[in-house]
Amino acid sequence: MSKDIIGSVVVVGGGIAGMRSALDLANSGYYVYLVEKSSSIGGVMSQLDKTFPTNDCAM
Amino acid sequence: MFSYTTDTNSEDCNIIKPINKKNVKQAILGIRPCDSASFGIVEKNFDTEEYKDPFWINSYKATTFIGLACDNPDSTCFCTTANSGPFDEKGLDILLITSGDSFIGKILTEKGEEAAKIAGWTTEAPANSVSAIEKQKKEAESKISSSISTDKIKNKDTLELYNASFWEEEAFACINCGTCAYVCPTCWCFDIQDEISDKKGIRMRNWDSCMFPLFTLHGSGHNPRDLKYQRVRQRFMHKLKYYQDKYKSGIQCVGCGRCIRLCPVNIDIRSICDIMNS
Amino acid sequence: MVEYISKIQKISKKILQDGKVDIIIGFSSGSLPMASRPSFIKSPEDADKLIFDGNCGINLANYLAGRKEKIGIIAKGCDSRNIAQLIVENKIKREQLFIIGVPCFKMIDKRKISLLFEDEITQVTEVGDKVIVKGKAKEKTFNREDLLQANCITCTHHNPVIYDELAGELIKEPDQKDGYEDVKKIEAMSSDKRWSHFSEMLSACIRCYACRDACPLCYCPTCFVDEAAPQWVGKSADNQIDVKTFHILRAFHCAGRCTDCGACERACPMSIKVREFTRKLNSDAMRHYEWEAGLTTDKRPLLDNFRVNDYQDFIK
Amino acid sequence: MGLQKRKAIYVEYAQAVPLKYAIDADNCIYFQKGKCGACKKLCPAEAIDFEQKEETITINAGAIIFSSGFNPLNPADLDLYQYNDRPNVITSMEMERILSASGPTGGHLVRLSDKKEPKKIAWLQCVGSRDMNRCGNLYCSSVCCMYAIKEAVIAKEHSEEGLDCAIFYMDIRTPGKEFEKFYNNAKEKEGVRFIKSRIHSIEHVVNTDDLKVRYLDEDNNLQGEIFDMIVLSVGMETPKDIVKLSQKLGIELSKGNFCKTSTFNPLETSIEGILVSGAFGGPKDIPQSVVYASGAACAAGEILNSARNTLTKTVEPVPETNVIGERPSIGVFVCKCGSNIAGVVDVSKVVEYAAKLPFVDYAAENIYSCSQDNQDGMAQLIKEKGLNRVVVAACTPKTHEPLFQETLISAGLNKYLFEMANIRNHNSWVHKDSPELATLKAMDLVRMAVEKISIAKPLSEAELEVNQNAMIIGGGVAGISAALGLANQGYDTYLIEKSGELGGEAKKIFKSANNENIQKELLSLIEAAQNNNKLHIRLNSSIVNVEGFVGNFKTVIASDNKEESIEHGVSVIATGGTALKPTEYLYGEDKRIITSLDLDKKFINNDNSLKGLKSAVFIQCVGSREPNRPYCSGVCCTHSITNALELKKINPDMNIFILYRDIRTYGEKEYLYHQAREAGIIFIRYLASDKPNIKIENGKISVTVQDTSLNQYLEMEADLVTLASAIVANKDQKLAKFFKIQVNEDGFYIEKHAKLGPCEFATDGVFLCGLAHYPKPIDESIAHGKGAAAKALTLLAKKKIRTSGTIADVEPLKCSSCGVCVSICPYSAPSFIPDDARFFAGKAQINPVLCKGCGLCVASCRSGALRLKGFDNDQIFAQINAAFEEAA
Repeated sequence: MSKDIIGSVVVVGGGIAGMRSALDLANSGYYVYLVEKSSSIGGVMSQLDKTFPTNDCAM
Repeated sequence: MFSYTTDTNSEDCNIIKPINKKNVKQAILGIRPCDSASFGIVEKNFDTEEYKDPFWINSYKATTFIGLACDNPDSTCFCTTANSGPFDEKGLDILLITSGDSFIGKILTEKGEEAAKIAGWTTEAPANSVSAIEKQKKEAESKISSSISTDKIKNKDTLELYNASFWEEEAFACINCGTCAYVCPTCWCFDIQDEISDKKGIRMRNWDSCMFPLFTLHGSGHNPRDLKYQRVRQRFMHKLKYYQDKYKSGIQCVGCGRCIRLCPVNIDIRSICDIMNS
Repeated sequence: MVEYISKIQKISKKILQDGKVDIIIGFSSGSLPMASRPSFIKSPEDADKLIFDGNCGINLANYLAGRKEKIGIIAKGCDSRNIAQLIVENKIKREQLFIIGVPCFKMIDKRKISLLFEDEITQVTEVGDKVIVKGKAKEKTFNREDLLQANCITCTHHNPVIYDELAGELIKEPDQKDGYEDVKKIEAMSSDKRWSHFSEMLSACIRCYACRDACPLCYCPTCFVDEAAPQWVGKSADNQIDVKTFHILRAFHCAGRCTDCGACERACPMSIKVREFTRKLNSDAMRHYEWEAGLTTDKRPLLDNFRVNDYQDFIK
Repeated sequence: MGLQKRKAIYVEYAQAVPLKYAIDADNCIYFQKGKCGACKKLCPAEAIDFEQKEETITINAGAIIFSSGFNPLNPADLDLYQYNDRPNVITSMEMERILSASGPTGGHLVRLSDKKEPKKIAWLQCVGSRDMNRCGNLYCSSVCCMYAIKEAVIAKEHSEEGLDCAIFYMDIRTPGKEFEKFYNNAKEKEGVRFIKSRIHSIEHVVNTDDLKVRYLDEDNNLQGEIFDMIVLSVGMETPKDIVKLSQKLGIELSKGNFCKTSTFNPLETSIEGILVSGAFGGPKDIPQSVVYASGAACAAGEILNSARNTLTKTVEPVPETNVIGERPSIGVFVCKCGSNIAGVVDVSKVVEYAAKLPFVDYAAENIYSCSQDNQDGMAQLIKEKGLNRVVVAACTPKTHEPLFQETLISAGLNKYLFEMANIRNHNSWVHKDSPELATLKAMDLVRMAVEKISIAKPLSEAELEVNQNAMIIGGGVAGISAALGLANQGYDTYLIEKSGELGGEAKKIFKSANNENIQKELLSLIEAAQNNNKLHIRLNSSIVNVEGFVGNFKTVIASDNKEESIEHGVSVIATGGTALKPTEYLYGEDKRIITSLDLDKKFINNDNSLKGLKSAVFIQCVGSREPNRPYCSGVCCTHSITNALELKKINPDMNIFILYRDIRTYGEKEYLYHQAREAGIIFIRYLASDKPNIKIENGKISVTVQDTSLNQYLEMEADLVTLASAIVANKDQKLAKFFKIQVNEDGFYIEKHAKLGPCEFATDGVFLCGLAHYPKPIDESIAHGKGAAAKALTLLAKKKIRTSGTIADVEPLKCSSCGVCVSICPYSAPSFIPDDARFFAGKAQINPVLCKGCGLCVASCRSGALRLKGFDNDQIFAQINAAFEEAA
């Protein structure tokens, strides 16, 4: 691999998928930019009530 | 002995106060002479020059002891060689002696006299009673088939006895159940314990026994009498040796024989005494 | 019986001589009638002191826990079951033991004799199925059958379950029947009735813990009743709740481990039927899990393992 | 969202991260008219900056992951549903908000027109999905069936007097793990009505706010039913701006405007270095999004491996303050959880009460204790006030304890000096009708927590090295993908396969739903594995024994009568599944009756016998969705349709019947279903209670089935009958025991968390992917394999891990050496101290690394020698005693 590889990743979208990717990357040694267009992360899941089947609060 | 409250709303919260025990006058009727003889021994622990235990003394003083002489001692009785006898009068206020269908009462103290008055025991004894009683006493004493000898123990070296090899073997069968101490009239050891239920607490005295591992357990977790034989040794050394050495008034035993009869594994104070004395 | 004694003495002498064991744990004659005494014998010469009769009800397994030497031990059915239990529970090693098995012809309850014989007993002799009792003034002959220890009557394991040598012929065990009639009677009571029954029974307890001390299962370095921090139960005999707590909790600690050897009841100076608790748990162990304690050294005790198809209806 | 008006200054949602206000320029008077500015004058922190302008920042990065998500379809344009005109027609997202305790109605189920509790609610499925005519979205949004069922069940729970819930559907699509069970439960136990239908129209019932649903039932009769409320189960759409952006970047999109991916590269866009996860790659539910997200992280890592750890920094740990010997100084934080707690409990009263409790030196309330702001504030307070113990009265420690413990660590406090009082789940949620008593109970719970924590001691955690090797068990596509994911990032990876070759079940499949040649693609995947020098393949191998634990496994494998011991830090279970061998429909009695995989084999071998076929029948759900195997195998509908279309390619005149219960071509596989119908393939729905019947007479096979829409029995002749047989797990109890992992009723392994932990096990250091988890197609298996690799990698990357401090501990003086703990522990944590040890020989000891703190040994120790650190007897007793005191 060439030397100019940059050890950072841009993750577009701060929903459950974006957050998960960002966390996994950060935990394995990459610098992550998490880009979200709204004023907070969380996405659609944070607006849900409970999730099946554990009835955990989605928030 | 004491009571207290843990209710934080009370002014007396956590203040220990003696329980006001009204020592109502009471009588023990039919106590055996060996048992009453034991009070003289127990007294040495609760009523001394240096220390007087008010709880024990007050209760003792309020009690009148009306004894019943033994005409048919058991084969395990050895009172005559242990501070007492079937017609022993020590510690009694009245001694009752069976005479046919009635009892003859020998009044021994002022307390006894008062009790007899209250009980309405006013009939005079027959004239020949004194000699009859003496005869009856001789007869009873002659029925005592067991004896112990403790004369040599007194002069033996304490450490030598303590370190003797027989303890482990003699103690083998013991299960540390403490029955011997529970039934012994001369065992005086106790434990002090706080018990709280809801917010009411009492500090009370419980029976305790040197047979229990907990008896000498230190706060550190160390136990100087951790092993069974050490505890068995303590019991017999205390009764037959240490007591003799300390109070110079014989052994701490009245020969009632209960521990022999009730021990579930047949540890017999008579044989231990024999070994110690030999 | 006499044959047992000579056989026990012979085996003991031999294994002591051969150095197979350091000590023999057995019974010697006591100083009173019906008071056979647990003793240990160290030299072959002393093996003659060993006896065996209907007064050897004490469970000798109680003397094994934690011993380090090589031990020969006389074992009745219940003793052997408790030995097996102790091996499983890591208290003694099988290799340490030479078990002299004694098929048990049931033990005598000396309290029963005392109740039936007014005089002070001076001598008791067992002859076949009769027991001759002598007092100072009189003599009486009883049927042995009428004097048995309660647990021996319902016992179904008279033969030792593990042994190295037998001191007598194995005997025929009674047919396995559901012998928990006593338990069923108590189970049939209403809970109020049962509670008052137990309350009355335990009111005599003086908290001497002789039942615990006589029990071969009770080997904890510190019993829960002796624990100071936390103090699980109060110490005085006055508090009946604490008395019940002790008895019921102790029974639970014996669940799936008790062999119904009767040591507890035998030791109780107040004649409390403490076996009523352990019997209930034994009957549950049998009913729900087909389990009897101390029959094998290959399996972990009942409550140590979980099988998916275990009875668990009590979990609500 | 339209349920409530949002002010011009707003917080996105109650628990937003970061919890900062933003200005909505479209609604702000200042931005619109240039006047006002009141906020700027009032803000004490001078945080309002009207001059803030959009900035453009250039970021140089090695890779991009697109997880731009979806928009719920706006049903406003679909006149039929009257969404704009009738307040009681709402979307499913709005329903979520109504059901949510922090939603606009505070969790009370009411309809919007008159705030009355509804008695009847209808859910209309496929609004904006599977609908070419009205909105152009032919694809299936995958998640709507499941969420509608969930909403119906929860709505029933919310309702005080019985609520009638009806779901109007075309096909119920519940192919996810445990989904079918939930559906059956809703239908059979909860009494949710499922009506197979097509919606004709919605009519307003005059003089009421009620609505009449007019629909065509299965027999094509027009029916009508009145409801109080209608919920539109709206589908997913890629946001318009993302579509535009993709086009600008050149990211190829699918027919449905999702990111185009391939079966064997499900995480890659058409542009190298740009990866995709979440719903941008096609409609997905939460666990799938999580799987793809971790998978994408792995794929990015594979690209950037040489630059790993070049830009990251390690956080300096805050030194821990020694509090031993200090007087307890407790801080109590009572959380309002928005209105979740404060709506019931008088929080300020609880705070006032807490402040008076012994050792409490500080008490305060928070709106959301878990928000970043409050976390920072809490850390600050701990330092300022010198607090040495913290109680948070809020929600459940199950989800939030770690968060608060982190806060303690950042303030230099041992994290075990923390206690939570659950005044939400255990209190405000269950006692919402008696607020006064609930407030008292909150006080009780706080007092108990304070008593417990005041005698807590700091606990220490053991640290251990993580062995840097990985082991993957199972060499199917999931296993190979996981192995490559790890090997490509530089870790020595052992791939253990029990058969003689890699590839697993994929070896037997002909074509993917995207018409790709599986065997060709599979071969290159296997070659990539074989050519990777970090990847060590062991064929014909089985696991003999596993010892050890997270970070330090030691596995003995046997291959060709040779045993090998491998040390590894992580394990991935990819043991796969197999096709069920059917026991019905005369399978095995005639070679014309075959399974789907048998048919694939014929395709792969270019079998001539297929050319002469005149009619073919496919029977779906063979062994799936049955009483003894109640789950849906997920792949069979698509598989049969793919194969049916292949047959049509061979002979366009062939009569093909697919006998099904529900067609479950979820996501963009719906296009395939559409294509199949256009190609003249006939779909006949049958009921589980009246399954098709096969006869062979005079050498001819005939299949009889009751067509539910015609309500009559049809008999068809078949030259070939293909049975879509179920996928069954390769249930391996031995492996489960080795790794201390659990298997569910259906034989599939149970993951750590159904939603958020699909790639991991509850046992640390063990990961899960592929069919061993649940039936899934190849693309999902590959993503799952990569996902598991990503999770395993985060553990390997740490190099060292810490164990929990709440573990069992032995007091050797009390131990009676009975061995119950040793035999009872499922994690092998207790053992005996060796006989030759100087102290406490023969007593029990606990290996802190293995101990999970479950407490089994503690409970079973007769001698009372075991205790659970952090749950000591005195702490529990303090709590119990406190419980019986009365709140003043």
